[in-house]
Amino acid sequence: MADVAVATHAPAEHAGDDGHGHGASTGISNTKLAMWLFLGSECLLFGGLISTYLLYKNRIAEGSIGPKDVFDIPFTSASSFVLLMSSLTMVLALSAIQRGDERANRVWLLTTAVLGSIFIGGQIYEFTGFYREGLGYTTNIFGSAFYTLTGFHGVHVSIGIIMLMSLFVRSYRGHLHQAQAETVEIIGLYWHFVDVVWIVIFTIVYLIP
Amino acid sequence: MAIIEQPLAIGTGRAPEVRSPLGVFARPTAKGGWRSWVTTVDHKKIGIMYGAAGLVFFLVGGIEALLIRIQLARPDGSLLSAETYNQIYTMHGVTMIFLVAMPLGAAFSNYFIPLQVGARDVAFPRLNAFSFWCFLVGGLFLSSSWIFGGGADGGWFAYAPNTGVAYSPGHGMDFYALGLQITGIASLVGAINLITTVLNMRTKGMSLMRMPVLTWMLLVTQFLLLFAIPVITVALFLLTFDRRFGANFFRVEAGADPLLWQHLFWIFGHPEVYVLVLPAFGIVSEIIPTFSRKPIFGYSFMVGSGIAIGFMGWGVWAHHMFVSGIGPLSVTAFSLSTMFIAVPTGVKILNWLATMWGGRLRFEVPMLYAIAVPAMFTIGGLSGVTHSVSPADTQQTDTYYIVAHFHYVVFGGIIMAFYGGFYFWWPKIFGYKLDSKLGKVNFWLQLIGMNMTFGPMHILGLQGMSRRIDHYSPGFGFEFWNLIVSIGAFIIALSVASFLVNVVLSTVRYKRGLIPPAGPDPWDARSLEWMTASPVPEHNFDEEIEVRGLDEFWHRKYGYDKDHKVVRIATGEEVAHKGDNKNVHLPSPSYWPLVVALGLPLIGYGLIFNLLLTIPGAILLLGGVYGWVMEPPDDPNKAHGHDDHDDPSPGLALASVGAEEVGNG
Amino acid sequence: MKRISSPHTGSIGAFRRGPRRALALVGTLGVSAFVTSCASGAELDTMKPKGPTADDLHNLIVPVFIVAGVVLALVIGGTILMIRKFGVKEYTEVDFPEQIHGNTRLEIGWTIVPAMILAVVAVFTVSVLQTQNKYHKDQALSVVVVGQQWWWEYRYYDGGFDPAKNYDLGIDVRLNEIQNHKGKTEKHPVIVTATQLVVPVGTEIDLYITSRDVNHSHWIPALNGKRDAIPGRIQPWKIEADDPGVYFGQCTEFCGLSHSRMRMQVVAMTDADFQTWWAQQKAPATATTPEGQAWLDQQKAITAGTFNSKVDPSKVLAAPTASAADRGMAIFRGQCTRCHLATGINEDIYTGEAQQVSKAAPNLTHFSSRTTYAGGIFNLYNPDGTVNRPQLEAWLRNPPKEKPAYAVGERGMPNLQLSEPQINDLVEYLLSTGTKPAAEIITKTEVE
Amino acid sequence: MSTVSETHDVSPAASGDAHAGAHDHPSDLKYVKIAIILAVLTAAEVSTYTFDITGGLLVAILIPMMIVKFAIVAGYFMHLKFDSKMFTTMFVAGLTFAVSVYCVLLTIFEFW
Amino acid sequence: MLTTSFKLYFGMAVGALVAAVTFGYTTGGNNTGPLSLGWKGAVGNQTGYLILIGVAMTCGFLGLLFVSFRDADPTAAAAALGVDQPPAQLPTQPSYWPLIAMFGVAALALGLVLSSAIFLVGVGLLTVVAIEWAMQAWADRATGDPQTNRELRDRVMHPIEVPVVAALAIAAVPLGASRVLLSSSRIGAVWVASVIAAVVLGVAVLVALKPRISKNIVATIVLFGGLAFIAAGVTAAVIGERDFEHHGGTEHPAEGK
Ligand code: HEA
Ligand code: HEA
Ligand code: HEC
Ligand code: CUA
Ligand SMILES: [Cu+2]
Repeated sequence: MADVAVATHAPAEHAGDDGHGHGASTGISNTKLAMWLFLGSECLLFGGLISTYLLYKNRIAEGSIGPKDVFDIPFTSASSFVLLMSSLTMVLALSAIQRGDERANRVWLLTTAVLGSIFIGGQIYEFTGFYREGLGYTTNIFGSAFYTLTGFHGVHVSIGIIMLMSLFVRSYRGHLHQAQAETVEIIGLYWHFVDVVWIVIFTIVYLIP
Repeated sequence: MAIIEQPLAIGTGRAPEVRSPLGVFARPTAKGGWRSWVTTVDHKKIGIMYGAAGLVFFLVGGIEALLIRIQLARPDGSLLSAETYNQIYTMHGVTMIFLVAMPLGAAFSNYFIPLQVGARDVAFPRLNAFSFWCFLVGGLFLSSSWIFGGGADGGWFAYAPNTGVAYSPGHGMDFYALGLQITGIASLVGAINLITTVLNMRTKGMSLMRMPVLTWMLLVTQFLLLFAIPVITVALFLLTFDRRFGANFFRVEAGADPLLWQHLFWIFGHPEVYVLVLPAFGIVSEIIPTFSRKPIFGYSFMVGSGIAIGFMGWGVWAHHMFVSGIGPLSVTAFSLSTMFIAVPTGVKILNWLATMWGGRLRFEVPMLYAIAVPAMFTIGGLSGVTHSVSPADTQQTDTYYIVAHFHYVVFGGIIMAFYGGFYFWWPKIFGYKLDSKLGKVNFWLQLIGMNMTFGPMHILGLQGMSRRIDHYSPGFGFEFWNLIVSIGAFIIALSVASFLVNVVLSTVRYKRGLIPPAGPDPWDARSLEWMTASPVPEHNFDEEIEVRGLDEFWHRKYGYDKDHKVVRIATGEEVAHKGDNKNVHLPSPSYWPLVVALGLPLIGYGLIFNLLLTIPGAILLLGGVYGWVMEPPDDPNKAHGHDDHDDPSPGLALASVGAEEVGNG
Repeated sequence: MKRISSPHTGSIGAFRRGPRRALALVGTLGVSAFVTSCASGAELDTMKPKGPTADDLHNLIVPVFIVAGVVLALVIGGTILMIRKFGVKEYTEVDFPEQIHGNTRLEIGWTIVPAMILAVVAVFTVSVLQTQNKYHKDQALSVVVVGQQWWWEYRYYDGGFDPAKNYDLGIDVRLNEIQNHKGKTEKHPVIVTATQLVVPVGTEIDLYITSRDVNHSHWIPALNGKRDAIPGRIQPWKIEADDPGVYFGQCTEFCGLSHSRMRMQVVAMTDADFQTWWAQQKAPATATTPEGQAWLDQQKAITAGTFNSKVDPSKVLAAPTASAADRGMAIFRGQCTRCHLATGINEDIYTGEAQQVSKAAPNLTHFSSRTTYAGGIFNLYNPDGTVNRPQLEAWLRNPPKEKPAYAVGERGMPNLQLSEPQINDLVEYLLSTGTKPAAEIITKTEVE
Repeated sequence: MSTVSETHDVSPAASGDAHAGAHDHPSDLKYVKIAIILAVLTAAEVSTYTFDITGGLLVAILIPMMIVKFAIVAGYFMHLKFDSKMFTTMFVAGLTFAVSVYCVLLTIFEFW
Repeated sequence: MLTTSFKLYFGMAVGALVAAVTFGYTTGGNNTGPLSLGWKGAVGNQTGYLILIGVAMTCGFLGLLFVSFRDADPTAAAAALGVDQPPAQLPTQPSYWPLIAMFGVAALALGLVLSSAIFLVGVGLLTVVAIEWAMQAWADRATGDPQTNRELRDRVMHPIEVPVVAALAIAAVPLGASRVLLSSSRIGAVWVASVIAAVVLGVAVLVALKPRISKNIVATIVLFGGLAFIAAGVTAAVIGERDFEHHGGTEHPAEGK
């Protein structure tokens, strides 16, 4: 494994000022590498939940409530769009802070959080609707698997929203500057991952019956 | 008891000079005493704590093993009721694997990875501390099941539906599921930390192929953990939701398939055993060259085979399910893949032997262990290969033949390697050698005891003795060998006792000045951790080491003359750093990792007993994380450099944000 | 390569003093190990195959053991060789061995050679795997094996059972609607027995193994490997015995409290004996005296509604009192029907929903035709052919004391608080339910 | 580790624009265009719902689209395309293990 | 070392405790019930026992409180610190917590009469007030420097405040949105979600592209948006959910239906 050559940004003496690790042998940032490693492991988490769902979704009794009874594809498509757009706003937030524009950064961070919250609102709506239609968590095996999978995703989104809002609050108080752009980047990575997982869930769970 | 502890100056808007007015909320600065241990972020202290905890749990698991053996020494044993026996053997397995083998591996990882790559600490020191505390509270939580209604009793791999709430109505399995979730977080976080450390914090000139074999093995281990822990996380969540919230994941009446649990568990479970054994392989790869006065034979093959094992380990899990009914096609596939995993492992064994070939072998205590490990592990490995012959496994599985296999690889491969590591690195960690006569007693008792305990288990298994039976009836032919096995177990117990005696005696003697300090390099070793004072000073190395090749330390001591014979250039003492550089800035201690970790078992107890308990747990967790993130990077008075972003928080990385707050130098 | 000193002292010195001695010691141990393992009393021994499949397995694994043994000998021998040849007491300043870093060809060699060895093993493995998983088309003799906490049930069908074509609601754990019964015909067992799987010798018996509650594993070491009993799944397996006899088994998947007490036996008989057994088992049980039979018939008529007890109360027969067995039968009908079925005695009031978590208790129609009971841990008959009454009485008196079961939920047989006269009668009744097995089966059931 | 010197300062030039020069950032407009592409792809995926496609054909259409969307978000929004290969390696490793292991799992369960 | 009021309240606490235990045994307690708060045995008359224990705990708490704050007595504080003069302190800073506390008490009272939801709101408000007011009070007296006090208070409270405030601030959005969606028709919900998202996005683009819009205007927009979510949510909640067709499975009718 060859060491990756990356342009250094500052004189060797302080090759760590811009958030990169000390004497980083690969020249990449510690925290960013850590986040990517974490996202790699999250693939296995969601993979397991998705596999469980796929295995169980059709193992319900003849008359029991199933996917085709409850899914509302038009609505889920709309909320997928919302989440997708939130990824765009996230990356706009990052690019803003990277060029030092703290105001735009705040605008886009807040927008991302709000769009994500709309997505969560949509999930709450969907789940409540399914529940009223008779699909509870313990109703059957499809219910358990479905709610667990989408619930885990929703919790991930919610945690992301809280982190985004925390960033927003810090920025509002004047503590989030261009030098801390990497922090925004890392939370952005998490957010995009959550979106990417939704891309997979939406296709496999909703669109492919 | 007053909250106001000191007179405070009336200032003019700047943070006061004195540290303590911020009271308990400043970065702790304790240098010694229990506080320095509780707030430490030093990888060495954390490594020592992992080791100590692992050893204590080893005694716990060992006592559980001895109870098993007393029960099984005679037919129709009546020491333990069936209910108690099931709890004892389950907790023995769980304790030994999760609370002994993994933390002991973590102990070596934590202590030696930074040293062997020439770094000052790991990439995320507070995260490192959090890993340890998380593991400790998880282990205590799991063990607390004994007082809260009985230990887990479903076997260490907890097959559903037996572990569902219908068939295991007590709390034991809840403690199992939640406790392992907590320790799983510790391992995952530690893996991220150590991978980043190895990749990013190697010293100058240390390319990946110049790292010691131990570091390589530990790196592969961390990757295995990184990817395997999420899978058991899923499995444990599904089990917890079934048990606590009435989900249907393992309710066959609702259409569930019990094999789902088996698959999810073993997808984690098989990489897990390689997680356990690779550190041991690494340790042996360090000891044998040192005491053979030769470099490791075939470094690239050693590294490559470790990586190969890491990869191939993912494709063999269903060899634990040969009789579960996965279908002949799957059985064939997994049978073949399992057989071939013997190939890279064999390379390692043979390379170790080849390292010894032509060397000058000195039989110090670590070397005794390091020599025993290939032999004992091979016994276990070969019985493993016999398991991979799946038709034969239909006779062997769930008998003591399997117990024999894995105890040979685990005890002979892992525990003995760890003991070798203890003896080898004790002088480096604590400054003095453990007594070698007692060490030899320890070794021989252990070797004889182990073979006496686990050898006959092969016979018992082939004679048909099933696993997990709380008693066996007379007349089946199990009496004789069970008695031998039980006697052997007590011989191992004696060996463990001798180790403890050795530790105590040697420490006492050292404190009284009866044994000399070991110096930086008592064994004439090869890798970087020996290149600094013993015990290792807090800052590790006095100055950055520039590495020009594998076994850098060795090459600074020895060179070649014109006849290509080895000649000494310098002594170990001369090359090793003195450890007296006081100007190296160190990551500051912190108590937030402990605070965050404490939230987890509260949530656990809450989920089991009363949901209201989860609220303080969640507050500790949430508040702890934010407190961690917003913690000032350092003592506000001490001048510091650009170390603010050394200690980012778990995932939030706002430390640099927090750093701006309090007076930056 | 000079040895600096040749110490024959110290712990490692033992190996040098007498490598022959060490080898001799090890060899003796190994031989004695094998010898002792051949001792009698090895009913569950996997190395004594008594059926063709077990034979195949044995023939596969012995060479593998030998190969493994050779490899082990090489490794241990190599280790001892290293110790002997290259050990030194002390290092001198200048004594360094040649600093060999590796030998790529050698390493490739010992990568390839084990791979080849394993490839050969693999070929044999796959071939035996095929045979182990091949089943006869002839389903005439297929038995459904059902495991539950903590005993085994065996169900025989006329014409055999094929999960691809038949279903049996009595073994369905999953919601009946989930199970895909489309295109399958329902089948009822003609013989339901427990703990002892009776088979004719020399015939391959197809087993379909499932469970009613948790995972179990069905294993008769002398005849074949084991196969897990997983609820919701019906797994095919097979068994064949070469000679008549009793072959012991043990549940080998942890299934809860009394996993150690979940045993079974395969009783292999000649064809003729098997036919006799079949006929005996198929026949429903009857009362021992005409008085009892009349009472029984009337009870059944009451259940069926063909006899109305209110019309003429004087015609209602009293429960039999003369014969102890019949008294026991009446008690049985009253107390045991909520769990046990005995065809001919209480099939009219038995609902098929035993009040057990697993919904089943052993079928007692011909209880005394079996030599072991309660999960195969108790022998019904002494070696000399007499009945082991005390044990049976103890069982009825307080089953949880004899065999641990959970206090929570109906698992295992509960303590029914029977009085001594009741127990006595029940024992008589149980002993009258079936034909006593052949003497040699009784003796072979003894474990010793 | 080198001993710490006191004379450091975080020069603004060391990050920000100099960053932009060393790394290749897409511009904001480019990001918006990428988002539009993603939206179009999603619309295409959703449109399959209106047509009556089932089974293998549906899978053959949707899965590649899903993979493309995944790659676009990972490559551009998550910046993998422009960053050190190490990140891609780590993430792809996890992804590969996940996909392989779970596909094998589903195969054993005869899911397909 | 121990202040006067501590001694008083501690004494009262001990007295109440003894009374409680005696009361417990004399009214029919057994085993160690009265001693173990009813864990291992009965406590006799539960009401009386509860009252006495409650008194004991309250007095104990007050005692601890007073000893921590040295009875708010300067001489005692100085004695504890071992100095002649107690440290200077600024007068107490203005605070709006008492006002919020008033709302909390009102909600509590109203809730007892009207609905449990309002009661819970009151409880929540009072909990928040208790914590925040107490922290402010402590911080006010920590040093004589308001800036330091503020930093101290922030250091302690931010780990909880930041995530909680962030969560609460944004909570209006999912809750409001989901209520509105639940009242809409099936197709209406799709439109509602899309429109809300489009509006949010549109506003964001506008604000981002026009850096000259002042901070106050932006803050007003945000606040207005938040209020809109809350208002819409409350309205929709009052209107109620649309009818969901039950498809079999478990019965989960909407509340109030
Ligand atoms: C340290 C942990 C560890 C290690 C390293 C291994 C290594 C191996 N294991 Fe083991 N295993 C366990 C721990 C471990 N195992 C545990 C804990 C269980 C039981 C879990 C439970 O049920 O509770 C288990 C169970 C287990 C089973 C399931 C048995 C059953 O339940 O039915 C199987 C089946 O294939 C198996 C196989 C193997 C193989 C082929 C190897 C190989 O990696 C071994 C390779 C090594 C060698 C082969 C020796 C050295 C090689 C040479 C000298 C070269 C020449 C060799 C040849 C030519 C063959 N193991
Ligand atoms: C790291 C793994 C590890 C280790 C080291 C061991 C060590 C031992 N194991 Fe264990 N074992 C497992 C992992 C391990 N085991 C697992 C995973 C299972 C399967 C569980 C399952 O089926 O679910 C198992 C199961 C298992 C069984 C089968 C139980 C059954 O199937 O019913 C048995 C039976 O003998 C056994 C025995 C032993 C013995 C005698 C030791 C000995 O090596 C122990 C050594 C003894 C000591 C260490 C004692 C020292 C203590 C003192 C001297 C105390 C006094 C001192 C003080 C208090 C100061 N083990
Ligand atoms: C609530 C259920 C229940 C009731 C009632 C019950 N049994 Fe049982 N019985 C069982 C179960 C379950 C077993 C299997 C126990 C085991 O082996 O683990 C069993 C086993 C037996 C056996 C051993 C059968 C064999 O072949 O292994 C006998 C004999 C027996 N019961 C007799 C009786 C009699 C007689 C009565 C009534 C007086 C009775 N049982 C009532 C549940 C019940
Ligand atoms: Cu049935 Cu073990
Ligand atoms: Cu394995």
